[in-house]
Amino acid sequence: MFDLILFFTSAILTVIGAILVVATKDIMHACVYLLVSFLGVSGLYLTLGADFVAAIQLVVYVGGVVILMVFAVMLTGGPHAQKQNKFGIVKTALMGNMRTYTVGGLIGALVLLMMVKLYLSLFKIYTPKELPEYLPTVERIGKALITDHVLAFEISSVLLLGALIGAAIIARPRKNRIN
Amino acid sequence: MDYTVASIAPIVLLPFLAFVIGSFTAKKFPKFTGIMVCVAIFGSFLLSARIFSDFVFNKFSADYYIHKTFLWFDLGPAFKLNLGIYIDQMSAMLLVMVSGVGFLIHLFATYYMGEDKRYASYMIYMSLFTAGMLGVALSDNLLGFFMFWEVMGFCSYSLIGFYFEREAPGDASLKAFMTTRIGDVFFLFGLLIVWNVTTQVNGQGSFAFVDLYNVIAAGGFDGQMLLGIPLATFAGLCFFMGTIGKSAQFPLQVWLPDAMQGPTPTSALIHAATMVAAGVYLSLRVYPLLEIGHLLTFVTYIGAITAFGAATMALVQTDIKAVLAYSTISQLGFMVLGVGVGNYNAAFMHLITHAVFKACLFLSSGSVIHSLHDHHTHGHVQEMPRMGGLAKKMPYTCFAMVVCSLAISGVPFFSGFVSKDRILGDALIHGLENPMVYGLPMFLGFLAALLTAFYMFRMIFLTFYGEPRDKELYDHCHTETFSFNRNLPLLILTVFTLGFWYSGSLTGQGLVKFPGVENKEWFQTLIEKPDDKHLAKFETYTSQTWGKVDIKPEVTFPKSHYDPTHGLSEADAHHAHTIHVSGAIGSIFIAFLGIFLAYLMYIRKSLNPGWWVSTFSGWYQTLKNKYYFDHFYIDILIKKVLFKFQDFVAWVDMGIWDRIFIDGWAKVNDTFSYWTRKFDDIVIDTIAVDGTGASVRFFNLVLRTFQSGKIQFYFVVIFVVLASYLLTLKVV
Amino acid sequence: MHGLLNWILWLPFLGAVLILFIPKEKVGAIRWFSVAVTAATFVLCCILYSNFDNTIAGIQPITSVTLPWIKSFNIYYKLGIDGISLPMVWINGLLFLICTFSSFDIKKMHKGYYSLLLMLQGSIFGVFMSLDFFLFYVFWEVMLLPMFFLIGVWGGENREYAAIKFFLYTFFGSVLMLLAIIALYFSAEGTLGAETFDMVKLMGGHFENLRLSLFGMDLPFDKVFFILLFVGFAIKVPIVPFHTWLPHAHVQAPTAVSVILAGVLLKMGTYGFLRISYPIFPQSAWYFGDILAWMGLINVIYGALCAMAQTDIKRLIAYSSVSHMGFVMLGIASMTTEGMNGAVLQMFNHGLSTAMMFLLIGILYERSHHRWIVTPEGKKGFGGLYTQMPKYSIIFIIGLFASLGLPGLSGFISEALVFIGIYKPYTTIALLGLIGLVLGAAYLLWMFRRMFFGEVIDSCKEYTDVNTREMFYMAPLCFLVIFLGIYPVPILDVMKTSVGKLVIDLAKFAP
Amino acid sequence: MMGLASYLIISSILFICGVVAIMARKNIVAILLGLELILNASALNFIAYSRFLNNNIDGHIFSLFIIVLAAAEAAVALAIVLRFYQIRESVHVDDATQLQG
Amino acid sequence: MTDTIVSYLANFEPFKSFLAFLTESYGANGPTIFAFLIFLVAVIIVVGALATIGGLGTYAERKISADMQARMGPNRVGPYGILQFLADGVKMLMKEDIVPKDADRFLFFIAPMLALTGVFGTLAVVPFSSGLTLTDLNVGVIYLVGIGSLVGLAVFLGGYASNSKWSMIGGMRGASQIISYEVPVVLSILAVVLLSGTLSFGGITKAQGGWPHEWFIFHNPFTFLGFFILFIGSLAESNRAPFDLPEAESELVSGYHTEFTGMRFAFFALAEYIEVFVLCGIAAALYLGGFQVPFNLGGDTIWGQLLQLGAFFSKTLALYYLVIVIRWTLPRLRVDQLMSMCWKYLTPIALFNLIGVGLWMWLFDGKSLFTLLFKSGAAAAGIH
Repeated sequence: MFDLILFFTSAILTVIGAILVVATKDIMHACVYLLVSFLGVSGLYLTLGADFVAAIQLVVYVGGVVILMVFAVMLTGGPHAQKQNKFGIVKTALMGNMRTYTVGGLIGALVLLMMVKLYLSLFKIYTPKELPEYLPTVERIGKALITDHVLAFEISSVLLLGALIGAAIIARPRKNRIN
Repeated sequence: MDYTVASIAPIVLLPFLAFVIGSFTAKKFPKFTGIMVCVAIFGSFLLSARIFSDFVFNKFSADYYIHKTFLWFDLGPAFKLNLGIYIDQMSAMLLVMVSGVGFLIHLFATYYMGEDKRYASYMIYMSLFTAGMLGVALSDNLLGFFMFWEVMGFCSYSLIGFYFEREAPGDASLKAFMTTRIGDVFFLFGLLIVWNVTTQVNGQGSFAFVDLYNVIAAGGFDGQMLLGIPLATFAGLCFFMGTIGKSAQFPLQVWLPDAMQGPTPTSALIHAATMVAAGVYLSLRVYPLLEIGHLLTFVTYIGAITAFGAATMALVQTDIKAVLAYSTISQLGFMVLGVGVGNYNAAFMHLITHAVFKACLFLSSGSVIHSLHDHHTHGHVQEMPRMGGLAKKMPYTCFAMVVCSLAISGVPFFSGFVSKDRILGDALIHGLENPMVYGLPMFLGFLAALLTAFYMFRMIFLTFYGEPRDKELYDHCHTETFSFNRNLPLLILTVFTLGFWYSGSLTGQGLVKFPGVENKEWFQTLIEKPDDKHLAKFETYTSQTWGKVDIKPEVTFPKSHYDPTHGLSEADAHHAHTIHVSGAIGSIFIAFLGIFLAYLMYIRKSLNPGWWVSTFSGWYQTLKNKYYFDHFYIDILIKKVLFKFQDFVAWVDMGIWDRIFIDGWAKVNDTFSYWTRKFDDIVIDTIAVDGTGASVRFFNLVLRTFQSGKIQFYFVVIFVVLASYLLTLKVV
Repeated sequence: MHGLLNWILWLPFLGAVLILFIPKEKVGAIRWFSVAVTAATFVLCCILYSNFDNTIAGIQPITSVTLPWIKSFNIYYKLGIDGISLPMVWINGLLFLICTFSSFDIKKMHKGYYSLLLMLQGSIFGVFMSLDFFLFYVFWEVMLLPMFFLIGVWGGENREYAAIKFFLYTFFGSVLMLLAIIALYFSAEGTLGAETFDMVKLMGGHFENLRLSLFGMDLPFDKVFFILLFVGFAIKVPIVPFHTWLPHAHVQAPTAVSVILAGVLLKMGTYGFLRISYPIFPQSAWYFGDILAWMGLINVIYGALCAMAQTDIKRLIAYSSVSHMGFVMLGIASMTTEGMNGAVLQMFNHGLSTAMMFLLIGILYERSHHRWIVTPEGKKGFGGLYTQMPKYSIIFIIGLFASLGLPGLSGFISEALVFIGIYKPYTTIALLGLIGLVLGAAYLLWMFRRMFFGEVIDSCKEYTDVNTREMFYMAPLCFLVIFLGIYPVPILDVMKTSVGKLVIDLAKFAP
Repeated sequence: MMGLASYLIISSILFICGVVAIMARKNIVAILLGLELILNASALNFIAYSRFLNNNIDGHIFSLFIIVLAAAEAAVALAIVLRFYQIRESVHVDDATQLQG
Repeated sequence: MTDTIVSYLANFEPFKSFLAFLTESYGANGPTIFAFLIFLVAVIIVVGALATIGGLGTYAERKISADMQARMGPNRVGPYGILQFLADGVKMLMKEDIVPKDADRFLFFIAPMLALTGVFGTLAVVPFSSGLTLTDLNVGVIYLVGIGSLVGLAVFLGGYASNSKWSMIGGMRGASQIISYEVPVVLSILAVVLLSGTLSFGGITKAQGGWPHEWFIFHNPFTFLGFFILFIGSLAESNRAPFDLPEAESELVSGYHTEFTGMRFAFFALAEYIEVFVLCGIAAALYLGGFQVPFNLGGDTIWGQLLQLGAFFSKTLALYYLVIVIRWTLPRLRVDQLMSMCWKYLTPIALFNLIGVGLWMWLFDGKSLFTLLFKSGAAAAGIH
């Protein structure tokens, strides 16, 4: 019963959040909706018995990525940025217009088609079976990470280091910036 | 008696603890430190006195001894090094003497050094020294003995050099340490011999006196040779070299007069009463070894030469402390002479009595020196020619000094007579028996006794009587008033210069008895020569473990234990007694003769010292220059031989070996490498290949035009391609 | 526990690398970082000590590490300690901690200095810990490098000469050692069944019957290579004909380096005898026993005589090291339990006392900027320091008397043990060795008398007494010197089982 | 109710929303938001498969790596956006054509 | 999967029989619903208690600061003014709810909620005692960090939504500060996780002991440093002085909540004070032995629980007191100082600590310094 409630709440949060991310015109609100969606996904993970991944989802997305996004929005002029840059060129609406949404919709439909095709073939061979118990995954994940997946683990650590240093260097203000 | 470690060890630990605590409090609380040191040593005295009284007042049998050992460290089962406590009658007596005299000297030092700015550090050095000396007295083995012995040497070094602002104490302390060091290394070698012999006999090396005696009794030294010398002789010689160094005997006596550079209480404690006597104590401890090594004749000669030579040098000294220093050497010579002629207990008795009166003499001289303050040089005056007539100014000091001089001169009823007379008596016996061998030592001994009486009273007369020769100095000297820490030690020591404390009769030898008091020669009863009978008591020896209560029963004192015949037959004993009596009469005569001569020369002035000096100026110069020993050692041996040799060695080391043989390789190498480099330059470098670079260029700007830079366009392409692939793909 | 030796060994190297990342302006950070590294190392050494099982003779199994390194040549990364190396490891940890403190007055290039210092520490640890000959040799050589730069860059006025001399001289010795190592490696196949660099396997006198054909001569294998190893180690000790690098290196090196040089580095030579020469070639050890003992005696007396002639304090102490290492040689040559124990203990105690002396001279040098007891012009270089610097003098006295072997201070016990050991086999040498004791007291006390007594000379009037930092790093040494003089058991207990085993193993081969 | 299909539907919705966001927006940050949605959708799929299909831990690990990648990507991408904004004073995606051929 | 208050209660016999009764009467869902109810009650109790503690926190802050500045502090409402916080709460409820013109109403509404959600979310895993833990998640540490970071977002959104320069700057500062300091805090938490081998707070607490030498703070030198890093980082994360840059009165009026009034402001304030309490509690649980009582006094009985509560609260409140004292002692840092302290000092040291703890674990089999140092002594005394 718990998980059912959790599933529905999370699913609704996820879907509504995702749709609103696409639909809203205010990028700041979009960030908050993204947060909602992420929280929902985290809940979904819990219903799938993935406690560790859910917690990591919380830490990384809620604590990290969303705040990063919000910061980026602020540092790039915010949602109410002027519509005209220093070269005097007037830009199109930043958050999309009818034309772009049409293209987006078409591509979305294409993707939907692909997915339907894939999933239908999947469900041809899939038979639901007895679901396993919810078991703690932390230890198993830890063991798997340093045995079977140790190479990927190490590479991802190098990747993170690279991303850290790269981001810091790229974003560092320079003295002789272009005026 | 229940002597546990807890009641014995504090004898050493108390002064040592005072040293440790004092070294932290010395800077902040100098007065407190001084008092603490005195209290600690008084505590040691009380503990020693308890043991001593148990030995004297019928508690223990004459064979009784306390022995406790503990393991210091081991190197596996085959090598165990024990330290421990060994108290027999002799050490009990030494303990009480050291702590008692030491306490009085410390008390005096609070007066003498009280004004000094390094008073507290002086006191803690003295305290460490006392701990060392008490440790020597308590040690059950030669290694412990040696360690405390060296600690004393270190303290002596520090205290002689106590006035380190001046140059002379530096030289004196260096000299003292180095001279005794020569004796000490021989001592160390003696230790090695003992260890080795005990290992051979017992299978387990040991330094303990008990084991040494057992080994000697078991004949462990018999037939062993080392470098062509019998091993026992060699070992005994090594230990006796320790004595020679520490007790300033004949070839190594040069350091003791210089040691007077230290403060006067130091001279009293270390260089008169205790440390120098420790050398004699060592000889007494290893006496059986000297005996089986046939070294006693040698010892006798050394003692006699020292006694006489030092006495002659004392004749010409003008410094009050120098007189006392030479007198100390001379008296130590007497002790060694006593050892040599086999009068074991008289030697030890002289050690004790000498400690008391010589300490008193030194303290008195300190009292004199401290009162005489030269306003021109801002220093204290030690020169006797500037004194005179001081008896009026300082009556107590004068009294103490005169009494002690009487004691040292061998006047009847005083302790010096009792002990010295016995030594001279035995020397006389030996001399008469075997004049070819012992004649000279006997003669020198009596002559030294004569000179002793003379120079002591020369000192007394020059200092206290006659007209004041330096009027200004005399006037500035305050009249002495009785003070607790200045005069009390002197008077207490004076009391103990009386002979009956030591002999039971007024003169010793039972010549003049107290009416109604039986002839209780406790000293002779307690101190036994370690002959076979004595050594036999160790045969049933079992090791006493550390911390256990001693389980030996109390035994009443056997009344007639003392055997005045020394185990001789009746006729021989009578003969010996007769000679002793005549010797005693002779020495009384000699003492008075010496005093009378001094009186004639310095009070009556009927003999003019100046005439003697000018007549025998060659002799006078020799004596003034200490028989040229210092000249020989320092100017010839050290400066001419050792310094030249070491400079030569160092020159060979750096100038020849290093510069030519070691650095020479560098030259060889240089030459060789020069030619290889030439070869390299001409052959290889000029024919080397240079031009293999600069041939490859990179591809350029091919795919540029494909790129529009619009991301979403790329996305569209991606998705469309992907979809076209996926949607046409036949998925199972 | 298994990684402990690894950590003690590699932590200084790690520190040496990490220190390079500190900006060079941040002198304080550099200093305190190296203090932290050495302190951590020292704590690890203490933990090693507290976990040492002194009932086990030989290599402690719990701490030893064996990893394959170069498999095709049977080279292993093999570390281990026993009772002989543990005191050396511990004192190495201690002295480097003290040296980092005492190096605070280095004037230039702090970063490089501390980095090299830490590297030096690591390589010395390596020498004392490695049980594989190849590894041993690598560390032995690696140690030369930081030492060379430390002397050559931060040294005195004649530093290049001293550094190059030190380097070439010791390098010469190690080349000879390398020859012996390689010879052992190849001949192990015939005697042990497989080529190996493993010291433990090589031990036990397997090479007695081998012959060596050289220039047409038929020579005994073990004696030839014993001599080669001997020269290699003798240069390090140094034994007298090979000693002349020592005074130069000592005089020119900065204080901390002198301390390390005298306190630890010299012991590597004697350690080599105990760990390598004797166990591998026991027959030759007995064969050459007399010569070794006499060389030890010559060391004692010759070093003392040379020391007496010096007018430079550091040079004097350097020669005193020669003399004191002679006692170690005597103890080793005696091949008795007491002598060997005394030798190892003397290695430790000499490390303490000579380190004290060099540190004290460093303190003085910082104030005076010269080291002449008597200047070349014949004037007094120092005078009346006792009056000027009382606390300093007290510490000096402790160090001095520890050096000359006053009972109650640490040097005495080891010297006494050496003499007890040497007496039985070489009585004459024991007797002659006493001259060394007298001369030892003579040069030290004579130096003390000239420098400390008398009136304060003008140039000494501005010297300040020891400050808190100096007191801080001298205090533990003073404490140890006194404590071990009264109660040497903590060190003896550690070493005695291993040394006893060594002596028993050697005794099996006695002629 | 909570079968595999429901999760797949949710993830599809997420994915399509992401794709639409990418295609429709012109603000780079908004495009990144869409990207995050896509990554989440795939991660969710992995977890769902790992529970319903083979029940081992590898799916979790994959989604963990996806999260790691997403974080790294977000950091670097936003840094680039900032830099871009500093240079061009715009976050319009069509301004970023410097890399064209 | 996790220990909860329900699983704790299930240890007791009456509860079990009651559950059995429920199962019989209502079928399988009975106990589930009942557990739900128990959770509800427990959550209400904990939230209520913590809200009270948060309120009392404001009182304590004012009273202690008054003491330090030789003033009286609140002394009118209730004995010693202890009910002042209630009065304040009532006043805030009464206040007019003002939303500034041009403010983003949606975000302005959601920000305080987010803050309170983040803080109350963390309460779920705080180990008050071995029984009274709402749920002892096996990923408790990560959960705490994740949920806790909602506060940072809330601060930022609050600042942004107000449409005011002061608020904006305050929000920016707050968010950057919270994100930055999360790094050293998480690193030093990880050190403890490494030592105890679990991510659950209950497990970490149980890996320690009641005596100080068994606490992780004294386990080895690295954890000793780690505690202080955690504590400093917690101060910064909860925007307390000397890190109260987001609400620096002298510069930014009142920082990110300048424009908030009434209940919205109260939410922010309450969130701050509860967060301080929670962070202190976490520090106590991770490093200071948490609810562990010496000799494990009381065991599993209700008295034991009370003693454990006492231990936990005394440690936490001691830290709370320290936090307040620090606030009124130290001056505020500059922004650059703040950042350099985090990135140049705390983070490297925390990394070093983490590595150090790892090494320690490897070298000494996870024995504490105390055990190692006294091993030989204990062996000599016959203690094994």
